[in-house]
Amino acid sequence: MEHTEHQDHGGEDSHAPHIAGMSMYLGVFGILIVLTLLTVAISYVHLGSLNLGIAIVIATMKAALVVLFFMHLWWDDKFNSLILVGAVLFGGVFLVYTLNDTAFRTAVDPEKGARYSPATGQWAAGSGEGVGEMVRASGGGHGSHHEPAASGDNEGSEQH
Amino acid sequence: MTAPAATADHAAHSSHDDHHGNYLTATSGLKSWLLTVDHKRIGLMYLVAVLLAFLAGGVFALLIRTELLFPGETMMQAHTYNQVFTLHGIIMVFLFIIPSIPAALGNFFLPIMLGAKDVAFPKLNLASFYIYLLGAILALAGIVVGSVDTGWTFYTPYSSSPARSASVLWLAMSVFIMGFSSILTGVNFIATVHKMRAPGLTWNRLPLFVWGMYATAVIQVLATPVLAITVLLLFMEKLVGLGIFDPRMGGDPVLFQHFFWFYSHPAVYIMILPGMAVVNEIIATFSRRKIFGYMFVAMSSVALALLGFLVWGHHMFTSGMSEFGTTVFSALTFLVAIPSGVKLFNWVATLYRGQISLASPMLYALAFIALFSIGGLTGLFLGTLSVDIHLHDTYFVVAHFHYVMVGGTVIGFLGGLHYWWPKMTGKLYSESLARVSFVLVFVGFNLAFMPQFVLGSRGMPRRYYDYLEQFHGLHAASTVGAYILGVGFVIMAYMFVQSLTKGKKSPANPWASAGFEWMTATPPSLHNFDEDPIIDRGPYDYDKTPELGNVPKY
Amino acid sequence: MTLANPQDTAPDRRDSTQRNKSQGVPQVDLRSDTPCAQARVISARNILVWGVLALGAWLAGCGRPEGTIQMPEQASTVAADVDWLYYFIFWVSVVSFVGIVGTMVVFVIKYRQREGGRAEPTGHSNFLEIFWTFSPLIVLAMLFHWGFQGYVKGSVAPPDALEIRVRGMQWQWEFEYPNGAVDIGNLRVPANTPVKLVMSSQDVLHSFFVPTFRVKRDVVPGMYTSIWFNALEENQKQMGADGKAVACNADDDCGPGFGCIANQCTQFHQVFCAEYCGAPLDKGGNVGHSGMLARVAVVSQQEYDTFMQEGPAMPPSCEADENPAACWGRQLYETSGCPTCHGVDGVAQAPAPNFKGLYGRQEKIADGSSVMVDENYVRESILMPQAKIVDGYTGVIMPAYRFSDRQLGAIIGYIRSLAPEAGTAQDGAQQENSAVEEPAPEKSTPEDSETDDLAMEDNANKDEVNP
Amino acid sequence: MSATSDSSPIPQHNSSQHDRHQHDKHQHQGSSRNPLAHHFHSMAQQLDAAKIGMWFFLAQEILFFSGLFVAYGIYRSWYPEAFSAGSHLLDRTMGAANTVVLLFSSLTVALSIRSIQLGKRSQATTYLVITILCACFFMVVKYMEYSHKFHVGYLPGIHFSPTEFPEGIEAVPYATRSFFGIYFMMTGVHGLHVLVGIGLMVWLIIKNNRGDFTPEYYTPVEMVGLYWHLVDLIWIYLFPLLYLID
Repeated sequence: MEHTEHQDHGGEDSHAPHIAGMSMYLGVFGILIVLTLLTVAISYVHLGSLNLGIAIVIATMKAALVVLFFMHLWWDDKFNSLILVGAVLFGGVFLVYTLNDTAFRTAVDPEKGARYSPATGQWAAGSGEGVGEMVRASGGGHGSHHEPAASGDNEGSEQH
Repeated sequence: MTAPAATADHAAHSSHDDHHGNYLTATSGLKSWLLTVDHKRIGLMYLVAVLLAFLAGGVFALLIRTELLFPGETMMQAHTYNQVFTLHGIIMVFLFIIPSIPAALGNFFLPIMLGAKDVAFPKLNLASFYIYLLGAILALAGIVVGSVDTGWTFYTPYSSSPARSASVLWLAMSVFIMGFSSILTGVNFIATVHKMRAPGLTWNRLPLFVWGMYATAVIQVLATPVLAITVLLLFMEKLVGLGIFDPRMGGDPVLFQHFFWFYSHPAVYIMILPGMAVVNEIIATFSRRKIFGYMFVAMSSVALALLGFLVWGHHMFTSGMSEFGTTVFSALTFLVAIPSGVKLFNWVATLYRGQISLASPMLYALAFIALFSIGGLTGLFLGTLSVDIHLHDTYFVVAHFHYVMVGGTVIGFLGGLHYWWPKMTGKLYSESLARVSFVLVFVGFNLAFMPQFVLGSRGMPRRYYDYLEQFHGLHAASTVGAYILGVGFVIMAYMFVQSLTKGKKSPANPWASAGFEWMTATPPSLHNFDEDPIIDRGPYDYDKTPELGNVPKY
Repeated sequence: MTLANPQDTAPDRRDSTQRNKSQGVPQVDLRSDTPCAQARVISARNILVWGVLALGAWLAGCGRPEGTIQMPEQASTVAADVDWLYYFIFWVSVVSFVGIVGTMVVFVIKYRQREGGRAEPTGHSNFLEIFWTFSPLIVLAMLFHWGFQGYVKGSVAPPDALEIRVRGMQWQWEFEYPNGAVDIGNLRVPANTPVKLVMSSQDVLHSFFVPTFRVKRDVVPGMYTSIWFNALEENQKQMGADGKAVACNADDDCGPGFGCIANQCTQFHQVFCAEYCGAPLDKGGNVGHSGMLARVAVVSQQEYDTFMQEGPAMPPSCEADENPAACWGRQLYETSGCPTCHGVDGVAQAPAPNFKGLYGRQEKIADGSSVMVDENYVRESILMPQAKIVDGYTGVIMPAYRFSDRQLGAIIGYIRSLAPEAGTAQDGAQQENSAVEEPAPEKSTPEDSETDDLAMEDNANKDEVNP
Repeated sequence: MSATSDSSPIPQHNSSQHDRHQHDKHQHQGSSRNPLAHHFHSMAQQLDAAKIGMWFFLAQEILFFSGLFVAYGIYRSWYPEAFSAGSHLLDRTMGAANTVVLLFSSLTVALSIRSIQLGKRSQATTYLVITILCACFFMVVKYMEYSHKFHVGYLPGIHFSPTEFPEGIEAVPYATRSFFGIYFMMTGVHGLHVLVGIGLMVWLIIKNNRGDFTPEYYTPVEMVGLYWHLVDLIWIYLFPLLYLID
């Protein structure tokens, strides 16, 4: 943002702080509640992969409402909005470029949760004990923490 | 910057500066130092802490090189060697190189260059220093408690396997806390640059040092939190068996590498950008010219900061990442090479038809250009996919990042230290000793790391405690170089101490520089300026300040 | 070797694979002319067009199989191209470095500060800025293209490649051949055939790196990664006076540049671990990450086929021994890392049971039952160590080993030889179960039919596994 | 750093998280009567500096949580069935109640800033008290959810040993432990931020009663308000992503 030659104090003076009316706040709050109920309702309707998309869109709308009106970004210095959008963008870059790797990696079994060799059907070494099987409720008493024995050959053979 | 006329409305402020003398003598006593909120004192305290960390890291470096003098067990066992190279990495990266220029020199000179009295949040600045100290103490505790031998990258599952001692928990906590010191410095600098510029100091008149600090601050604020979450996840993985990086629990170790390098590649730009920032100031002063292509150099700093977030995958080309992900990262990595090239070309163009004085700071700036170009060009080898498959995790990589970090940032830091030493301490240092130590540092550094390129391309892997006979000659040369480098630093330390004790008093502008920071007294008063400055020229306008003439001889 | 029978479980996984988006890299059909070949054609035909650069790169990189100052020997098909590209970047870097630093030095000398001298005000030229922003882009684009081309060629294995499974574990490499034979530390591959290594790690990250083949790939626990190479020519063997290859035992020293692989002194390609994986406590010398070395011996196709037929042969030095099985077993015991935990001197060491006098003894198992240490118990404890752990040793984690049946027979013979009195008392018992399994034959020569059948059976069911 | 035992359901975070928030807002200088720091020229410059500092601090928080959202995204792309099974093990009504409560607390904190700008200090204090009550309600609901999960063994990683499932589910995939690893990290770290928010608001009420805030100087209140809205913002995304996977 270019400044005129003799801009006083370098930073621009923000005009008198903006004080919003009570009705604005209550209105925004009402919309937020409606959107929350909407997203919960939609979650019961099975739409396949679309559900995730809709949930994120509604959450983003709610987030936008909070950011613009409760956090006054609407009347605030545009640079602060740039900071927020920049941060979200960098988070998005982190997700997308990591997905670039993880989505195209060698075969992983979606249900069983580990990687197997297509040729031999054998679990890769280092996979967990009991990988691939479903976990049943043990029906035990108070939250027993019996740990599934991590398969023997997965600990470092040397104790150090 | 013309001598500011004492305007009426500022009278209220000037009466505030009743302290006579400079910031060193304004108040005295330990409490005045430990509880100071003056950015200059905090800068000095950081400088002392950072130099101590550099000493410790350097000692560990010499231990590594001594062990590698001969194949087989020379003076320590494998596990001890692994601890030593891990500590060398952690101390040099987190305790020295990241806070060195931004926190020490940046804290001191950013407000002065902006014409401000202090950084935007002085108490936050002091908090950042104490958080840094807390992190450093926790790191030392981690060293004392147990043997962290995971490398500074903490790759899982080695770092999270139960066999590793508890010191990884200590180190994780210390890195988590030191990250906040970096974040707070970043937040401080950004707010200062945006809101505390002197009247008339528009964005295209900012000194390039400030542009460098601004770009570094943006990376510090946006990248360090990802390190915090990575280290927190590692902490919980180890403490309660979270299973997020543990392959036995459906986790994925390569995901840890993504998390780690998403921070650590921008972190290497946190390291190099300040080095470049200092070089701008030195080259402008000692060639008596404005930096060629000012806005291009400034924008390439910002471009490096932003592009730095897109390329972390080139640390993981052989890590089992999918071929598609690898290709995308390789393509983007080449984009990052361009801003560095633009800076180098512009610096060399600045020397054209200047009045170049070869005082010791300028020697460091010129050495920076030479060594950083080697560091940058060897990055091309590592960015090209098929060649990186052969070179990754070998000594070629070790040589590459030492050329960029030591040849770049440390040489830049030393140049800045020499350049601003009179301004900080009011004392001159002995020019002859400075040149002797420069030659030793330059020769020692090249002898230490040039052989490692060939070691790496011939297939010598990294972090090897013991190596085959065929690599012996090159390792021996590298060890000799490391010792020469060590001697160079010892002489430099002696020179600075001698300057403090017996150095001559420095004139107000020893290098006759047109930089804004030289417009106040040397050393500066407590509130930097007696009257608020009005800026009416660019940062290196030697055309508008003919009275400065050339750099005086020392 | 408890290999999950692929028939019944594979189908559901296979169709789930189709659902899983894609399998690794897009198939790229690469024109035959690699950068190396192109450089030869260009520099031969129109040397002026490419000038000294291409010639320099071609000279330094392509046609130098024995390697250059900066690069080790070129022993695989991709090595020449990698070297060519390395030297191309090297020469580009040298030219750029000389350009930048040379200009800097010239300016520093030419425009040294003189008395009363005035620096010229800095001009500005957008053309220059645009030039040195976009001209590097061209070179960089070429580097990326060649780099990508070489990378895809280097990481997508040809479909007919011979598949060998590699398992990295803390500080040793284990190779498993298609015929089930397992070798620790030595890999034998046929010359001039593409070999695909399918790798995973048992504990922490490692990285399989063969400098002379220019291949490297991390070995990740819980995941398969793969590399492939095509070794150009056989490794020479050390010829004895009688014109036959010098025989050697497991780790004899065959002199510089030679190693004892499959009981023959031969040259080899060094394998390093390139991903840091720690080190044992309080041990010096060649241990841990820096000691995780392996050797690749490139052998003729004929020798490889015989090896495939009968699995690892008994070392020649043991044939003359009065109990060849025990002699071979002792060598396997020494080279597979057993001595670090199991002693043979009768002293009850902490980590694991001592073998002296163990055979034929009644051992109490951790879960209270007791078992007679016989043929089957030893076999089961090697293949599935956690099955029946002797009381008092539950805390110890022993890695699961995979040996071919002949090797298992030899190890069992060795352990039996450590309990001479048990051997005699148990003679009776030994006779019955010998019908079940032929213990190490008196004279194990390749033609020994019975053990071969075993090996043959193993190969048989292995072969369907990877069609 | 105490391990997550049954008694303390929320993994305790070290205190640096808390005192960091003390410092990150602009500390006004000297006695409360002269709120303008010596190195600022005007109140507006001081507030703007604080705002820009705070927004970069919020950017840092967003990237801190982005690490968790990336882990969520990666593991959900690998183990979709495990995530949907895990989500069915959570209690949606508690999650929805928490969402409504946090939204309401976001409203009341915004109103507290507004009433200080209008000079009504006591009204501001009541709004802050309501916000703190909402936050405590949120933490109580969180405590109940966590103790239930500890009770029935829905724990991350190696500790995943479910003792019973809600009706209609008889088995869950092996990777459900990854879902709970991410669930506990996300909601745990978010819970810590809520605790820090409560601490900050108590600090605000104390200063407000001391009369530090005037219509000209209300920077700390605005900063804590921005921080609290961010905590609410994170939960707005956490709720559908964790609780509403069909």
